[in-house]
Amino acid sequence: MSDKKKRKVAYVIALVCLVVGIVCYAALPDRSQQEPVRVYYESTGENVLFDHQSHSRDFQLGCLDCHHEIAQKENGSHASCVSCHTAESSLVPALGEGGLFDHETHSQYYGLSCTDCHHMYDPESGTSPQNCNACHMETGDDYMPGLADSYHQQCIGCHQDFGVGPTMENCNDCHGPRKRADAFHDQCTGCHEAAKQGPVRDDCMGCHAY
Amino acid sequence: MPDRKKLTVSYAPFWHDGSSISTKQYHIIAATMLAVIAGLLRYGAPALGVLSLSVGSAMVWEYLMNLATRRPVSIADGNAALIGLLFGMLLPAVTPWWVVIVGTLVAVVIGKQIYGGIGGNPFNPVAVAYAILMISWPIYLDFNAALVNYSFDFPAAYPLVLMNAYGAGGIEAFSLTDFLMGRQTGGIGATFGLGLIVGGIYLMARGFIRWEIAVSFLAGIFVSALCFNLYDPEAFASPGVHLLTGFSLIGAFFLATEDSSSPVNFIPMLIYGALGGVLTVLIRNQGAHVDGVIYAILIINLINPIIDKIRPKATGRVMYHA
Amino acid sequence: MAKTIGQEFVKGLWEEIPPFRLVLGLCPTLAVTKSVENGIGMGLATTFVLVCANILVSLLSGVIPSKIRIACFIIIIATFVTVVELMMQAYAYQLFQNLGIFIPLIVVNCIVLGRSEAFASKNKVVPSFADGLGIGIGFTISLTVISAVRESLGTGKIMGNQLFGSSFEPFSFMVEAPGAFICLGLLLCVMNMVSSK
Amino acid sequence: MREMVKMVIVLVVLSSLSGGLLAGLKNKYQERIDNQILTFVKGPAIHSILKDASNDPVADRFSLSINDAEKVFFVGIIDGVPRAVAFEAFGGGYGGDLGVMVAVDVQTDEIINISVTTHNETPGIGSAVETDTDFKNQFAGKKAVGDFKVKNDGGEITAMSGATVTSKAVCSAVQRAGDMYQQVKSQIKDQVKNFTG
Repeated sequence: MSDKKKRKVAYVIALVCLVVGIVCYAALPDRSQQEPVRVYYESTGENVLFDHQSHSRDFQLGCLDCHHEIAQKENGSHASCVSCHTAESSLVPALGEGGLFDHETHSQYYGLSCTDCHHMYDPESGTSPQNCNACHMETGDDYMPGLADSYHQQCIGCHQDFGVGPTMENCNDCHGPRKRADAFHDQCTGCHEAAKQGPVRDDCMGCHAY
Repeated sequence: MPDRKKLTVSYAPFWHDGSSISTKQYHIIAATMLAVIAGLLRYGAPALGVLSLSVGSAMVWEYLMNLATRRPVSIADGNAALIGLLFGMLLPAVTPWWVVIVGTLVAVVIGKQIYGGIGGNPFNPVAVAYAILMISWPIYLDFNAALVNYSFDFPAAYPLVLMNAYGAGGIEAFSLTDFLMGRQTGGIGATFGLGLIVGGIYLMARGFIRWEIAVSFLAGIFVSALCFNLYDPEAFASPGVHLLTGFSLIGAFFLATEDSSSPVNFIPMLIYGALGGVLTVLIRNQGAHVDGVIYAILIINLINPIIDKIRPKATGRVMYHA
Repeated sequence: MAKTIGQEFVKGLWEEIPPFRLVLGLCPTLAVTKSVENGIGMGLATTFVLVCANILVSLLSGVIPSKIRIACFIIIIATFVTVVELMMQAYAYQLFQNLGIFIPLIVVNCIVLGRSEAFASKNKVVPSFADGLGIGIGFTISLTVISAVRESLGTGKIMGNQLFGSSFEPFSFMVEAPGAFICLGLLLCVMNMVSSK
Repeated sequence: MREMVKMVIVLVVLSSLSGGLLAGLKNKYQERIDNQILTFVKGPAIHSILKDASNDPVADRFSLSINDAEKVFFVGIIDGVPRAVAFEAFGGGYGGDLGVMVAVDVQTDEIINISVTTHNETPGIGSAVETDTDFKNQFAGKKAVGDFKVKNDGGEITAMSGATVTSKAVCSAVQRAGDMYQQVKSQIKDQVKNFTG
């Protein structure tokens, strides 16, 4: 290989390295800022490396032992839970590789209901979400109830309180004569079956007598 | 009676065996690959970013310096790439881009080119750059601080910090196999002990690095760490730990053996390496710094010209008072 | 060929500028150039001593016996250095605190003694004055340049003004002692490159 | 022989001229330099313990002779009444004398606060006395004329942890300050009246 050719190869290598380097830096967000697995505290004595995982594993500390004073209801002061725990990612890096935000733990052990975090007044724009279907799709999944479910759980509470619009007592407002049966079949039997009480699907005769 | 065989050479013309500066550099680069790949697998894309930026920017600085000093462009000899690669291997996987670029600037320009380029530098350029950055931005080179976002299946604290703070007890959670297999935090290419050893043995066997330096460096670490350990096993970790943590291996095989800053004669090489190892352990066990390898290498670079005066006696010498 | 007064003055600004060309007076150069303020203060103090010592030495050169000339020079220089020290204490106490021991050490600054010995004792008053002023101003300029480089890179500030954005992380190596050597060396290198063209 | 005589004469003349000049300058500027030292060295300590003073305590001062030594007292005007005096006393610390500025309320004879001016204590251990306000606040509100001892010696001052010697030095300095105050109390009261807000 002649010197010239060698030099050309070197230029190419340098260029490739630079491009790969820039791409790696540009494509990856700066991970060090948000929700670290460990926290590094600088002090005048010895610097301290705080490890989330060993504290939760070896000392059985929950997140709330250090974070969030739920008892004082952060709602007012704190913008909302979602401002930190973004909707794009339910990953909680502090929990380690693949650690997910766990709804069940939060509802069961910390006594939070969904609305403690969700459906909050947004002080930035001064509004609450206007359209239910901006978030709630036709069918729900593990984390987001479907449109109908969410209405039955969520919206109806306020409607009841203010006595305006569709309420529990008045299924007909929404589910017209024909639709009421559909509604019942789709919706109500689910709970009835789970509770093993009242009319269930397997027992058509319980309602639809000859 | 002098050994006459030593003086026997064949008749001219002599043959060139084809080996050159660039061959040597590329072999050394190849020898780092095991450790580099292990680092990339452990730390993923950010580590790739650091390494490629480091290699690329080192070559760019070399090129710019060639232009500025109006000398032939020398990036094809692979030395700049090797400097960049070794420097990148010492850094934590999450290092800001400008730290990498300033580091290679210091390594290539201040460490090497202002002394006239390859072969002229009195200090190892990589060690110079790392030391200067350590003075300027210690927080970015602190492995504990830099790697907070990584989740590992082993304790994530830098072993040398634990040793420094808690003595030998601090690293009870690790075994020597952990260190050997790279199950410890540290520089991108400095943690996988086995890979570094394999690469080092390859280089020594092929004669690309002088085994005397590498072996005596490691022996220096081993013996001095053993002394400390025997004196107080509670406070000072065992020699094996010292050999496999921090920059010990990468320092012994790749930094201390750098050509122009290390001696060429047999006994000086042994002294040079052994002194480096002893200083490393002294700085680690008695000094305020966490790792001593970089400073130890700079110090032995400094004494290199003096100890290299110890050389074989010439067989025929001029008699002044005959 | 005798130089004119103007040439005697100008030579100190480039041709023989300390510490770059006459590599003298390195101790204050390396030690006090952490900030521009200190650099200028040190430079001006040295200039004052240089000028006064040069004038007095050239005036007294006929009187001083050559065997004890160094002792006499030192007495003259030390006197002016003490004057500077007193003045600084009286009028610029904080600068005095910053420069500390380096003010008294102007006495042993090779530049001052060197100019007395090499120039003033062999020349008349006016050229000696021009020489002292030129070299002194040259020294001040050098210290200012070195300290400007070191302070701006090492702290991100010059005379307390933030130079770069707040995201600039100071390259604190430059304000450490080894940074002074490297800075001096690089500036010397740049100067040689410029003048070799 | 003539040369010898000349050498001696030249050196003697030069030295005496130099000495004379410097002595003159020193005399002329002594007061200014003292002022500067007051402003930059003792000033911050005085200001820190006489925070509530409406005047500049460094400017309003008088001196008294105690045991043949001049002692400077700084007067602080609080609530329009010149009622505070600050003065310095020394105690033997770990690394030589340790200076403590003590402010006393002349109406109640109580210590207002203390502050450390000069010390050579071990950095990081004894030197914490500069910043340890909890330690220094123990003296505030106590009668100036009293016993100041650390708890180990049967007193009621809690020593700074790891710095017993330094703590004792502060106590003995305050003790001496109290003794001095006792000695010249009436003179102080007379002098203080001359200062008005």
